[in-house]
Amino acid sequence: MKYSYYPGCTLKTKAKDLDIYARSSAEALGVELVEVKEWQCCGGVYTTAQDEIATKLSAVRTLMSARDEGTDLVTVCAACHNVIKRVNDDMRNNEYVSTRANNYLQAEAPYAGETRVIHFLELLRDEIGFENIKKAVKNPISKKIAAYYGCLLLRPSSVMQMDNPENPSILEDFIKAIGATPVISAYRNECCGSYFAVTDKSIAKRNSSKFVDSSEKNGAEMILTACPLCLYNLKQNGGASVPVVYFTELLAEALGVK
Amino acid sequence: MQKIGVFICWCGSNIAATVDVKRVAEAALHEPGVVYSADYQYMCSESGQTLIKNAIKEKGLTGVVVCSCSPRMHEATFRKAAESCGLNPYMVEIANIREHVSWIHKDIEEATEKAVILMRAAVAKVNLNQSLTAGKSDVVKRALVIGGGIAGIQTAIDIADAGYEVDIVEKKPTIGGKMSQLDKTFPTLDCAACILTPKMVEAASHEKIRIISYSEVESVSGFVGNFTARIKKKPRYVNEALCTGCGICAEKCPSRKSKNEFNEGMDTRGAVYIPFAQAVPKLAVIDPTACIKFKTGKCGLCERNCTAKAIDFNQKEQIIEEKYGAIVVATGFNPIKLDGLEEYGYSQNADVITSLELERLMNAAGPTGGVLLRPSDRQHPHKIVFVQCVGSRGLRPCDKPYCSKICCMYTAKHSMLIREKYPDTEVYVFYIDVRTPGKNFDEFYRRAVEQYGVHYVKGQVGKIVNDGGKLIVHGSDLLMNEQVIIDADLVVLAAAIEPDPTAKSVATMLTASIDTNNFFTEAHPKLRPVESPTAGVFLSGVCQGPKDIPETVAQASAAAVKVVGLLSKDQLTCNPCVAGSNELLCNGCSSCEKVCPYGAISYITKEVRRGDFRRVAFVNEAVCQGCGACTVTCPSGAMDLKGFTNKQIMAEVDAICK
Amino acid sequence: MANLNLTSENIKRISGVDARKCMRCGKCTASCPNFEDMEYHPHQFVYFIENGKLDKLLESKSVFKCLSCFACVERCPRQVEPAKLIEAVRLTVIRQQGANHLLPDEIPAAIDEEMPQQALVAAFRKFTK
Amino acid sequence: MQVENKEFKPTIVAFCCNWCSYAGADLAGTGRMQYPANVKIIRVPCSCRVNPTFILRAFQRGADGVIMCGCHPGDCHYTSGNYYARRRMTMLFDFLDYLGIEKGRTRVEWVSAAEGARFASVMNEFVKNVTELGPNKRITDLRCKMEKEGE
Repeated sequence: MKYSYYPGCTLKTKAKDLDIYARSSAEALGVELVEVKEWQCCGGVYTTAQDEIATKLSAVRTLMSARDEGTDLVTVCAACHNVIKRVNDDMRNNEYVSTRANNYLQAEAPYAGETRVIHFLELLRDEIGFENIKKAVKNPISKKIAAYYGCLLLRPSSVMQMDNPENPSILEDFIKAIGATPVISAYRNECCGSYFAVTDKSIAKRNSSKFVDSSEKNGAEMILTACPLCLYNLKQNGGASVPVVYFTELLAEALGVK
Repeated sequence: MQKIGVFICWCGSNIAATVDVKRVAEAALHEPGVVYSADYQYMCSESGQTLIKNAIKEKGLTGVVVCSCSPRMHEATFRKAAESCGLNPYMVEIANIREHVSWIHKDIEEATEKAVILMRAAVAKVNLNQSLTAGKSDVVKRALVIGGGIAGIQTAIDIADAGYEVDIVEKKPTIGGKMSQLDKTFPTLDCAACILTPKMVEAASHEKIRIISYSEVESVSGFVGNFTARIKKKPRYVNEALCTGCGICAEKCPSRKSKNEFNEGMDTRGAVYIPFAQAVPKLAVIDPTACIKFKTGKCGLCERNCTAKAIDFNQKEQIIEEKYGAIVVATGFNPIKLDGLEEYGYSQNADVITSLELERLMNAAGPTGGVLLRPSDRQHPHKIVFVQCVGSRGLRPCDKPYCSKICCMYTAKHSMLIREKYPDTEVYVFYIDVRTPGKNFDEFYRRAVEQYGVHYVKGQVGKIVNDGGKLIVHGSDLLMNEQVIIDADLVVLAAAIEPDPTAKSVATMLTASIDTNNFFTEAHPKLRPVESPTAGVFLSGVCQGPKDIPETVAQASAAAVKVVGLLSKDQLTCNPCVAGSNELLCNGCSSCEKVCPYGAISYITKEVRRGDFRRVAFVNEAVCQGCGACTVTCPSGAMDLKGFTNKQIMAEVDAICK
Repeated sequence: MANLNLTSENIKRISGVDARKCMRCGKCTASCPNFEDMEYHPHQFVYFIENGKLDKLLESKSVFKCLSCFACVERCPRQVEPAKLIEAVRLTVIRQQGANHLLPDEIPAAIDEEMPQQALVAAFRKFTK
Repeated sequence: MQVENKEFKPTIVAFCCNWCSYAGADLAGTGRMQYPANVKIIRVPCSCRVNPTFILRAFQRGADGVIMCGCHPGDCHYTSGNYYARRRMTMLFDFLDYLGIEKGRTRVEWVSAAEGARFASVMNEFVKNVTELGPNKRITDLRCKMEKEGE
């Protein structure tokens, strides 16, 4: 199995763990991740404004590279995934945006949303299968783990189509696959406070701590996430006393490639 | 040559404001065959019709064109008028200059020009019209009611009381429908069972009513007055003639894991069971998916304990074929599935329930014996939140775009009953609008607020989370302009209602139409609300749109009257616009027979000329519905459709393109 | 702020959302995780925009309080999608000369060693032109 | 002779089945939904009553576009008439295209009795398309044309 792989900027600096362990786990599971050539920042956040084209172009370039390689595009950072998947949806369904983006890029073959974008979690669930991961686990993680989805993985569900936006199960199923016990906490799909970590820490504190408190009350020994900013907020602003880790790190540990 | 009169209606100002009616009348006189034209304010009125009748008599008209509203509106009126003074009704044609001209165009010049062309096309057609005589067909004096809820029961009783036989086909093992699951009914708070079960018994004991329970209509053929239905009777594995409904089998059954449908899955029942104490017919039924005997071949405890020897594991599906003159659809509704509305956490929390589940929790025959205990820990809830419009009035794929109509009232009922019985309970109702149009309805809702102190909060709930066993309800209070957070013990969702899933297949079977929400469409939204557009098919209850019990019963009786009106006739006048074959042209190729959806065409050997016997198509005019499929298929042009002949349509085309 | 071209039509064009579909249920406000920090709440945003009363929104810091978490978009039964409307208003404001809400000078004090640059990229995208 | 710069107004014949699309057209009227006056509706019991020769006749007599409307698949009042109609029209329109009557001049649409707005929008769009294609010249009987111009 071969996929184009888009790490994103944060995974090259502050969130190296998310990237490294995604690669090593993929290798252990027989999946080849080929990093997209000369990728650029995804744009960080997706803008819903109809008249913002420029901020969507870098995502389109990434999508085009994957199309030219003839492979599906795998992302692992929840933020990048949200941006790229939504831009892809625009290129598919929003004529206004796609015409302008294509005019601007002047590519040989205009891009019309041909690439399939999947998150690393979807790769694990739909392409490899949690059952097969269970079989490949060498060191079962016998812990009680609370999964934090945040908003970017799930919403808007009409575009992301990863899971039920209000009752998701993909991370819990993942937790079960690596031999751990999922703890379901309140506010697992509510916002962590996001970029307010920069401008207004009190907002980030209030939002993150709701989930952290609920998880710790429910006996979680660890918190799992797929987003570097969520991880930061839960740790720094949510005051988590239990470890907050990327899901890829735990996967690598379970597969014995950490 | 025809002598045609053209009559232009003003329809008050509906037509006359945009169409220069005088000019149309004047233009008509230049058309071939037209000998008279007139315009009048309201052609459909008594005096307008008299104008037409006088003209027919005085000018000796052989054809009439009325330029007015849609033929779907008044074609019958004008044809009747013509008939009353001796003109064949099928010599009358309508040019639709209201719906197709004056109401959609603003420019008088343009509209008048179009009206003239439509008039011209109608005149061209009438020039080729021929007198038609409708045939007759016999009426089978029996009715079929599909669905045995309160709607179906009421319709059946009313038809039966008028002296006609009725079959009720119910897919569940018992009749009674949703109403049998309700505890009390608004606005009078009578107990649902107390008013419903006597009706169920009345239906069962009525000599003209036959209840075919645990059965589904598989197919329907025929037409108004003469339908044939195939009814599939599912095996109960219990001999209906022998079973006494004593319930020993249900008591002895060792399988206890099946969800009890009657209690909305909040308790369990055996694999052999009687749906509820007042079930009609009161017979046991075996659920083969749960029965140990069916699964393993061993057990048979029920069989051994049945003193009536009614258990029959070898029972097979049965097909009943019956003829009916009329069919009533009363397929009812269900609350929607809440998978797409998980912000309310229905599947994640045992204590988030639907209103129908609450009905069972409050009912003396329910899983808690009528004591309000929440499902998770069987504790008495002290703070209850009701959420309105769950899935109603929304545009997302998980939502229904319509108002479910009954929720405001049953929620007022629930909150009132809870406050009455458990005054220590705080009740909050999140609402967007409170809709209480109905006799004594608003007074009822106000009582909940004023007398019972129910907290009505104007705003919707956005999210319900379970934080360590407490349900945290995040709602908004729009009047306070605040977000309110309530830690509730129990949350009750007023789930939208939708037509029963069988509605779609029933509609297809009956060629009755349904709307985008799968509600049956009525023949006219105001004037024919209980008839479907398909002749002989009538609508009763929620299958046509959301309704409460009083409305359902009223509509059920209205449908019954329509059925009785139909069944009281010995014969029906057929549509004379049917196909007919020109025997001289027909070569007996059988093409037409293959496309006929009604099997109206057969072949006879006929002497078409002296000594020349040939196989030619023969149309059964009582069966032909006049679709015209055969006319286009016929390679030799022998088949034509009366009232819509090739020549007539060609003439219309020519007139329009001229 | 008269030159803002902040008409309801303009907001509709930028957001692609029709505020008139709102049935005033308040589910957006009920869902908003940042309700407490807002002077005007999501349902008021929608109502103001629907009625063309936009000046109040401009004077309020509420436009910069949306987390873009899309809870209101996901849950809105009428597909009014308040977050998209708020984004359109915010963009209209920051597209003016000198109206950036976040200045580079403020950054050093706001960040720490652990903060992922994703936070900065996102904040700049949301708060500056 | 016609005035040269007179705006081209195509003649359009619409065949509507009695049960769905004719009722849909009525609903468009009841809802006061505007569509161009060029569209003239002929009522037929079912879309399957529309003989291809009617359409040929219309083009021959100078129609610039012909649209046929019926019930949605599965909703035919006569169970299956619209399926016959669909197959016949597919064949016919291909044939007409071959003759030079562009696909844009012919159309089949399913319009239910509840879709007044859709009826109006379909007609608006169809008239616009046919207007863009200009007058139909291919199989028009020239005598008809001359008669028309001579008026």
